[in-house]
Amino acid sequence: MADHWDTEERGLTLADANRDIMRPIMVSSWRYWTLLAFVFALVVWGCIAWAWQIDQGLGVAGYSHPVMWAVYITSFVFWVGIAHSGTLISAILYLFRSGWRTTINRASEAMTIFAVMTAGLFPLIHLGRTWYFYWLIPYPSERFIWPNFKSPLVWDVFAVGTYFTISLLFWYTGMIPDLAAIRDRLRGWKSKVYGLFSVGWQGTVREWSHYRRAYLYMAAIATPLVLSVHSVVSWDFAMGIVPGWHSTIFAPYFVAGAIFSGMAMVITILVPMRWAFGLEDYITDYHLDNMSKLILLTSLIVAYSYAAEYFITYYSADPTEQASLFFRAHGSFQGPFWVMTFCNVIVPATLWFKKVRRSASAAFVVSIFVNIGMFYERYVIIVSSLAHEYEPYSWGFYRPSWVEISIIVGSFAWFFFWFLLFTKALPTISIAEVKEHLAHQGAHEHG
Amino acid sequence: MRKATYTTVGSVAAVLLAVAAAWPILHGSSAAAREVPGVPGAARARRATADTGTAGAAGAAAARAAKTSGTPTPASPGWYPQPIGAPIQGHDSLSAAQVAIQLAESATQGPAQPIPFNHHFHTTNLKMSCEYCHTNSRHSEVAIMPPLATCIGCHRIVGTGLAPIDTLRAYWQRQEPVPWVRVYKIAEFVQFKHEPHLRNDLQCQTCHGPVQDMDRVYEFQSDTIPIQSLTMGWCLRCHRQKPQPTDVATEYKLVRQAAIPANPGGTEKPGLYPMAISEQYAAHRAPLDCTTCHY
Amino acid sequence: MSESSDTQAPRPEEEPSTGTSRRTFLKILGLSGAGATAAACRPAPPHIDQKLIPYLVQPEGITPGTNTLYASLLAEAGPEPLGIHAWVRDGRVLNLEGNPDFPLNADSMSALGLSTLQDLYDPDRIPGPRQKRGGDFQEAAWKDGIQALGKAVKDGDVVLLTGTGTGTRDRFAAEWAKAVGARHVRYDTFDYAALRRAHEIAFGRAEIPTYAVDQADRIVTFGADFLATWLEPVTLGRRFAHARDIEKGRHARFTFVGPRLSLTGSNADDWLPARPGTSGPVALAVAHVVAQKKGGSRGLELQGALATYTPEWAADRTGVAADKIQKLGEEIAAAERPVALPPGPESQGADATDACLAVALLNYAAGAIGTTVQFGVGPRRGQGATLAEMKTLIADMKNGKVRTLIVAGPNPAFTLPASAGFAEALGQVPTVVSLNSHMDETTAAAGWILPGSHELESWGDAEVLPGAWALGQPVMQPVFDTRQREDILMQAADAAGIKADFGAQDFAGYLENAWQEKHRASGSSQRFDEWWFDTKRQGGRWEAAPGKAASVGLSRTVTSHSFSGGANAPARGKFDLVVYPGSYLYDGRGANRGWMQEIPDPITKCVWGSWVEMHPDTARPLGLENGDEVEVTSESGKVRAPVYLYPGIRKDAVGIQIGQGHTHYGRNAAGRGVSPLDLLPDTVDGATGSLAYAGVAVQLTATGRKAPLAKLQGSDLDYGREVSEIMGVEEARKAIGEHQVDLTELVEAAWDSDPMSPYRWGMTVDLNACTGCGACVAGCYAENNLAVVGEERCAGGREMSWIRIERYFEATADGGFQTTHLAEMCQQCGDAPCEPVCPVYAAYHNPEGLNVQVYNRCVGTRYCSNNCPYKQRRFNWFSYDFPYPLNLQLNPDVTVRDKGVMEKCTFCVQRIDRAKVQAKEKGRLVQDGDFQTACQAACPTRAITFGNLKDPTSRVSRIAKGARSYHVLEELNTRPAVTYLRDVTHAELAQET
Amino acid sequence: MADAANVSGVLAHYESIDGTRRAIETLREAGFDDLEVFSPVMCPELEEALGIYSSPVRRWALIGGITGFTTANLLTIGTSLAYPLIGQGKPIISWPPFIVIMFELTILYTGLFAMFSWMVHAHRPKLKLSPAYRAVFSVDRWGIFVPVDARDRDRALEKVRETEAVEVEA
Repeated sequence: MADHWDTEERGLTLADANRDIMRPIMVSSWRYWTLLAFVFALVVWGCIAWAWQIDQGLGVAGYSHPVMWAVYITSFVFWVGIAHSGTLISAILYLFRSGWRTTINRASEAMTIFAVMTAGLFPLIHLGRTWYFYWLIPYPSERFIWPNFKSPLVWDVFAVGTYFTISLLFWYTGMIPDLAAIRDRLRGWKSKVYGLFSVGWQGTVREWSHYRRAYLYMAAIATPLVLSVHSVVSWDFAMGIVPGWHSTIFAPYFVAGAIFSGMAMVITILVPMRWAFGLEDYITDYHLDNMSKLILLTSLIVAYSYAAEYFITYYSADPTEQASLFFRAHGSFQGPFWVMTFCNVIVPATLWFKKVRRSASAAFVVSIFVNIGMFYERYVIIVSSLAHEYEPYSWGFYRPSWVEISIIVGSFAWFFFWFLLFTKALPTISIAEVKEHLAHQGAHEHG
Repeated sequence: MRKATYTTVGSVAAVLLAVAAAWPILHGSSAAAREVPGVPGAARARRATADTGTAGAAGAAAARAAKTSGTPTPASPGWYPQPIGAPIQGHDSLSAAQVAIQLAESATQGPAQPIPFNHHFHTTNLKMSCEYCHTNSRHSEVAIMPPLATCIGCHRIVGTGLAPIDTLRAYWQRQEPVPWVRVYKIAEFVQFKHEPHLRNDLQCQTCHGPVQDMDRVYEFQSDTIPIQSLTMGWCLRCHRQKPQPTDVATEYKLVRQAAIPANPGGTEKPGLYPMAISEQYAAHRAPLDCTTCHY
Repeated sequence: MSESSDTQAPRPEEEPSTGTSRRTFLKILGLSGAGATAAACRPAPPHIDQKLIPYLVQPEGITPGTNTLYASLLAEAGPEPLGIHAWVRDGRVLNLEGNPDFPLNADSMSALGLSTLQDLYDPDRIPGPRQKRGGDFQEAAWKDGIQALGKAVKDGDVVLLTGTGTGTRDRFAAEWAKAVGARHVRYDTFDYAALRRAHEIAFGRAEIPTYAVDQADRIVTFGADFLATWLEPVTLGRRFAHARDIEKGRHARFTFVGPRLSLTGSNADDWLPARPGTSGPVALAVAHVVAQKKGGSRGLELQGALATYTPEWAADRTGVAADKIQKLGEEIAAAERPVALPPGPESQGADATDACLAVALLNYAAGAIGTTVQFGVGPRRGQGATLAEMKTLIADMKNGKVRTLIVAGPNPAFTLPASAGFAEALGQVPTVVSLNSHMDETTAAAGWILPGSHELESWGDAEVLPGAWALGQPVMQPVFDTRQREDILMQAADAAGIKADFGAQDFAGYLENAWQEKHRASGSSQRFDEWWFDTKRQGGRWEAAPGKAASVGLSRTVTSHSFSGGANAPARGKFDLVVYPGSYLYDGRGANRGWMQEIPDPITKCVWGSWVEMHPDTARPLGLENGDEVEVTSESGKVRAPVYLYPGIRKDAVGIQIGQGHTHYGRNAAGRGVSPLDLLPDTVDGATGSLAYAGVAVQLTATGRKAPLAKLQGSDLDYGREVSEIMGVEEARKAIGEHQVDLTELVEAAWDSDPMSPYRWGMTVDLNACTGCGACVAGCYAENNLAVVGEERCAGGREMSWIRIERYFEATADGGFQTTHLAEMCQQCGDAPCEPVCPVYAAYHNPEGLNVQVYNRCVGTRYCSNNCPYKQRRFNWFSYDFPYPLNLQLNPDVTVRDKGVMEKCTFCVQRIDRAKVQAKEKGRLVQDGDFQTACQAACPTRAITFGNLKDPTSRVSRIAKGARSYHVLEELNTRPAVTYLRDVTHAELAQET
Repeated sequence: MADAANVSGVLAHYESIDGTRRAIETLREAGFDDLEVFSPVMCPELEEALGIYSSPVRRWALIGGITGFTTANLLTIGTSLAYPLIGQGKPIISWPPFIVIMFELTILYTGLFAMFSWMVHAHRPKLKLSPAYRAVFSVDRWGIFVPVDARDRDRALEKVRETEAVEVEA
């Protein structure tokens, strides 16, 4: 087993890279289209559920009086979290010059974009009067009334908006040389379309020089951005006085959690992808190994945060806080709590073993667990805290309704729908960067 | 060398962008104007010419005249509350030609009523005051439509043989109220009260326009307020004109000071403010508070 | 003109709508408050939205768009007559407030009283005359109905069944019956025959004395739920609060004797859990002790008679420890002005008279007669037929002695125990004509329905105190095509061709004649019309009310009276059944009023249903939890309902509330819950023949099913979280004694309200005065257009009430508990967590210190609710509708909220706004007494005070700085504008850990 | 070759970065400074060889940052003053929450400026490609195009032949 990306052994050439990575775009199978159709059907079902909810009012969801936020906000946080690994891999690892990002950054960036697109839906779905969502956006009106910039929800609008824009630009910029390559490979109208998006890239050294800088700076700003976004999201809760939310540990805790879940989702997506498109030469066990290590690390941070939360509460001797966290582990929401602990703390511990890290299937299974665990984490934080607040009179319970479940399913479908389109239309691995890697290797041989 | 150019270009760009972003905030009106389809004044002149052949020419002329002559400017807004005794805006100040325009267009604007009641005739010719019929306006939140008895009071004798009057009498004989068609409709979530406005010496015309020169009442759209009438911004245009006790910055300072109960016994203590200020407050501060209209 | 306008044509000063038809002035809505009838952001119905319908002739004294107050009377609302001021706008009654001149409830109301609004605007009222053809009711014309009734009257054997009354309506009924040769039967669900009889035996006065609880320094009730359903709850509640006004240094210790802690019991300091139907023996034993200890002439009189009834004698019969009885007796003997109240219906057994007599003797021995128990000055109350008398009627009905039964008011088919067989008997009567306004069980069995008007649409009066008369005038045109009951009877008499001279064309005239006599009697110098006008203005005449109580002596026969030992203990495995009238449903008449169904029961905090109360220690061994369905079986019947665990009931007893289990009566009532009356045998009190509610043994079997039980309170304990606070009476006295009110700093921090503002609206709630009756909640429902959402949604925690009364149990040292009732509304925090989190400024702090909620700006993120530690914000999960005519009651000053919008209490900001406009007209600031919030206006015990915290002279600013004051969840530093005053108890509290 | 006709210069193909770099050096020594070099991958070496050391993109990024920051300031403060409403006693202009907005907008504008500035300086977007461009340059070949007129053509050719060009079009 190589502890690096053994391209020589595999005897990859620049031309191979072009050919292999473009294969999905060039050839297509009926399997792909059936899968796409199925996913699309689920999206439609989700939309129907949402339409019903808008028509009837939010009552068709399972909310109760104390629990005013539930699975919608859970999913929002979950998807924003997923979105993080993409930019992390592409930006931070780029700055750290970690070569192994090369083959996974494109897919994970794509995942980021689609995850944000999914996350962005949920605040709208969750609004009581969705049709007035634009009141959260600063626009001049005859009323002289503007959004309240002191509200964390408005911070969200800006944070998520910025994050989406920057990720999109970053992703697109990285893709331009590849688009050019595809343009040159194709003929006819397709070539024209790709040509359009490749902004007439012809890879002169002058182009490369400006491009390189721009890419570098975007990486540089995306790095603080990626850390800020989930901090802002976490402040939606930390700024509240709800026992179980009001904690300073939230920002780092959430960021770690985000990377944790994000990496897991990358594996969840890459393993089937590399199998389906035969990209074993590019996404090797060595890459999986590295990703698994990151998951292991973040899992430890998350585990620490859980412990810290309980310790702080114990140490603060605040009865309501203590009651809330006791309720979390032993109250009506203990099920989700223990699922969360199992999936996020116990299961990832298996990654201590190299065997597990190196086996695609094992890593895949672990990643699935982590995804589930992280969804439950947000669910537990949001719902159980709200259900057990200050006033004993209004302690309550929550159970999601069919509408909520349909919409959640629909949202997952929506995410995969876009990702499937991506795998079909765009290079799932950055050709240019792979070739850069190969070329320089070549150079070393010569020199 | 090139460095210099970049920096200059950049800073210029920065300032431009920033100002662009801030523009709507600093000039709410310009933004607001965008929300109004067309400029009412212009539209009005056009209609006048279009609809009434000869009066149209006069109308256009008058419109031009109006531009030059007494059209109030935002600096000294004509629609701003006037002291008692001042001539009702538009009543004496409007030229005959302007009145002509008014009448011409009012004949076509606004909904048809079950009885073609003529405000122009009753107020301008008969010099009747608005409150003669809309008696409630000073005592209640609603100005009320006059009870049929009020009309009959005169028209038992006056105006026999006129078709509209006969319709009116018919209603009275049937002991059936006249189903007037609503012209002004404020949103249900706005709690509007007539009485405070009249008590603060607003003229009816301030909001309802030159009703005295309307054959048929229509929803008035002021030229000087480039905002759809009966919208929040339209109200705010007056309410924001009201003298405020302090500008926001100092108000905010006051809040902070008062937060610390400095010099005990002094009047700076929270809650214990000289009533004088409070009275002034009571008189002026309220109109910008959301709860003035929304609850 | 609609049918309704040919009812009695009223005068301007009574009726805002002269000459216009009902439909017309409904349209006047369009003029004033379309706002109310249409939800935010939703277009109103066109006829309201697009048209402006003026009056034909504007009546003098009416200003459209402003409220006009009319004094009137509610005689059938609940247990007591209530003097009211009706708020009428544009011809619609919007709200009710107490009439301050009225000698009983004065300026306060009861929840039941307020909810008559929903009775008036009930969509299920019978809209016009109906005739039963082929099993169901068909529309019919008035004249046919009158003809039919006239014919029936002519045929004879007529029984006129009315409620009891003390006024002209009752007199008329009697006179009419005499004129047409009919039999007149008066019937009320709860007759007080035993009480009357007992006092006849004891003092030779067959009357209900008035209990001057306010004078007392030691109170004990042997079961009477006098704060909710017994005699005059509002009045007695006021007196009770007065007797326990700790700020004035008074705090009469209060003991409750009975199997189940009712609302009254929950306010008691001590509880002697006597078995159902055995409070008599307890009273005897206590009297025994008092007679021993107190001695004196009265004591000696009784010692002999009571010699055998020792505490030990009572102990084994009643399940109350002898030493407790002894202690109670000694305390009463030691007290200066003690008062003992008799058993109420729930504890009245087959020996009801004996029990009442025992209490009477106790009062006598304790020297209460003449001081705290007064004769000849009390509220008058008509005497209705007892069960025994009803049974004779039923018998007559069965064997065809009754050819026509005219029901005008009561609903015996529901309120009599099923075993009495009234329902079957109804079937035997050839002609049943109902004049009731609702499709109740009795009416449903009628052949003709000639719907009588609601009392707010009718004339009436009542002699509330001897010689003091209250007048009830119609405050609006009938909502439906109904007529004054008496008019129907009159017209029927005419139709029958009976030449009866009532001295007037209609009842209005008849009543005016009656008042003309009073005018003569009063010897007033005024001309009658002036006098009559003033009477209508003030709602009656009270000058003639007697000042001092009649003096009474003990009758000789008492000493030889032999008392029963009370009901027997139930056999093993059986339970005593406690049947009690509902605080909100009373005898079932509240069951179709959405408010009464949706305001949680003051004790169980359950809504929209029935439940079987059991002690946890009894239920748990049987494996029963809240919501487990059980079948309760007695010899006379069986019912199924979910179990409710309540530590305030005896371990060997189960409790079921009267009021649910209707088969008819409308959408909210029909088919909901069960009626315990189905379990009662028709046993009666030997001495009087009135129904014995207590002393029934029942069997319990779990069905193994879960039954819906919508309990709104999450936890019964507040875990010492500074939510509800209670303190010992000595501690309180000490604190109040030492306390100095410091007004130098009226509001904690400037941004509580704008420093430039003269106002910071604030409220205080005195938990010691608050009895938990829930009148404030009903008041809020009436004022603020709160939606009624129904059982399922309540169960999902989606009720819309802006005030809730939190009922917490505080442990006491002796292992028992004290109940605190905490009326909680939005706290209007100065440092409100809900405000900054709103992304669109829908929630913000207004310059006068209110946490404003701008409904039309709200987008529904619900963050504010999450961030509200008091959980006082309510979200519109759906668009709730107000089916016609309920929408006529909507307050035009308050926006009706649409789906997706957050709403909450804003201290009745609409009233604040009006008050400010009026004050500005006067050129001054708003002062105390300019207006009241709806909850404050309703509160019987004046527990709520509202005003301007920045005004050093306002009551609220002083009370808020009082010794007992605290803020709920103070440690969060939200600086609420609502200050609570700690509850005070004589019981020794356990140390909170 | 056929398409060499419309190329007024010499185009050489290479198969490795080093080869290309050495070729560039040779050509520049020979005084051919205005070279157009095509590369399938990003390689800083060639930039050095061509003497490109800096790019104005970084200044644009900075300017963008400044713009975003200013905008955020004006937006938050301006709107708060436009209709001052107090919540939880927080000052009308309270910095801590506004800083979040400022941060986000700064990042946003920096990104946008960086993106568009590189395009502007690389004279992109363009639909028409340079006549010297060959599809292989996006696969695995490097290309150097020496734009020369007929006079220098031979000299250029001969210089190019000295390099490791695998294919020469002239």
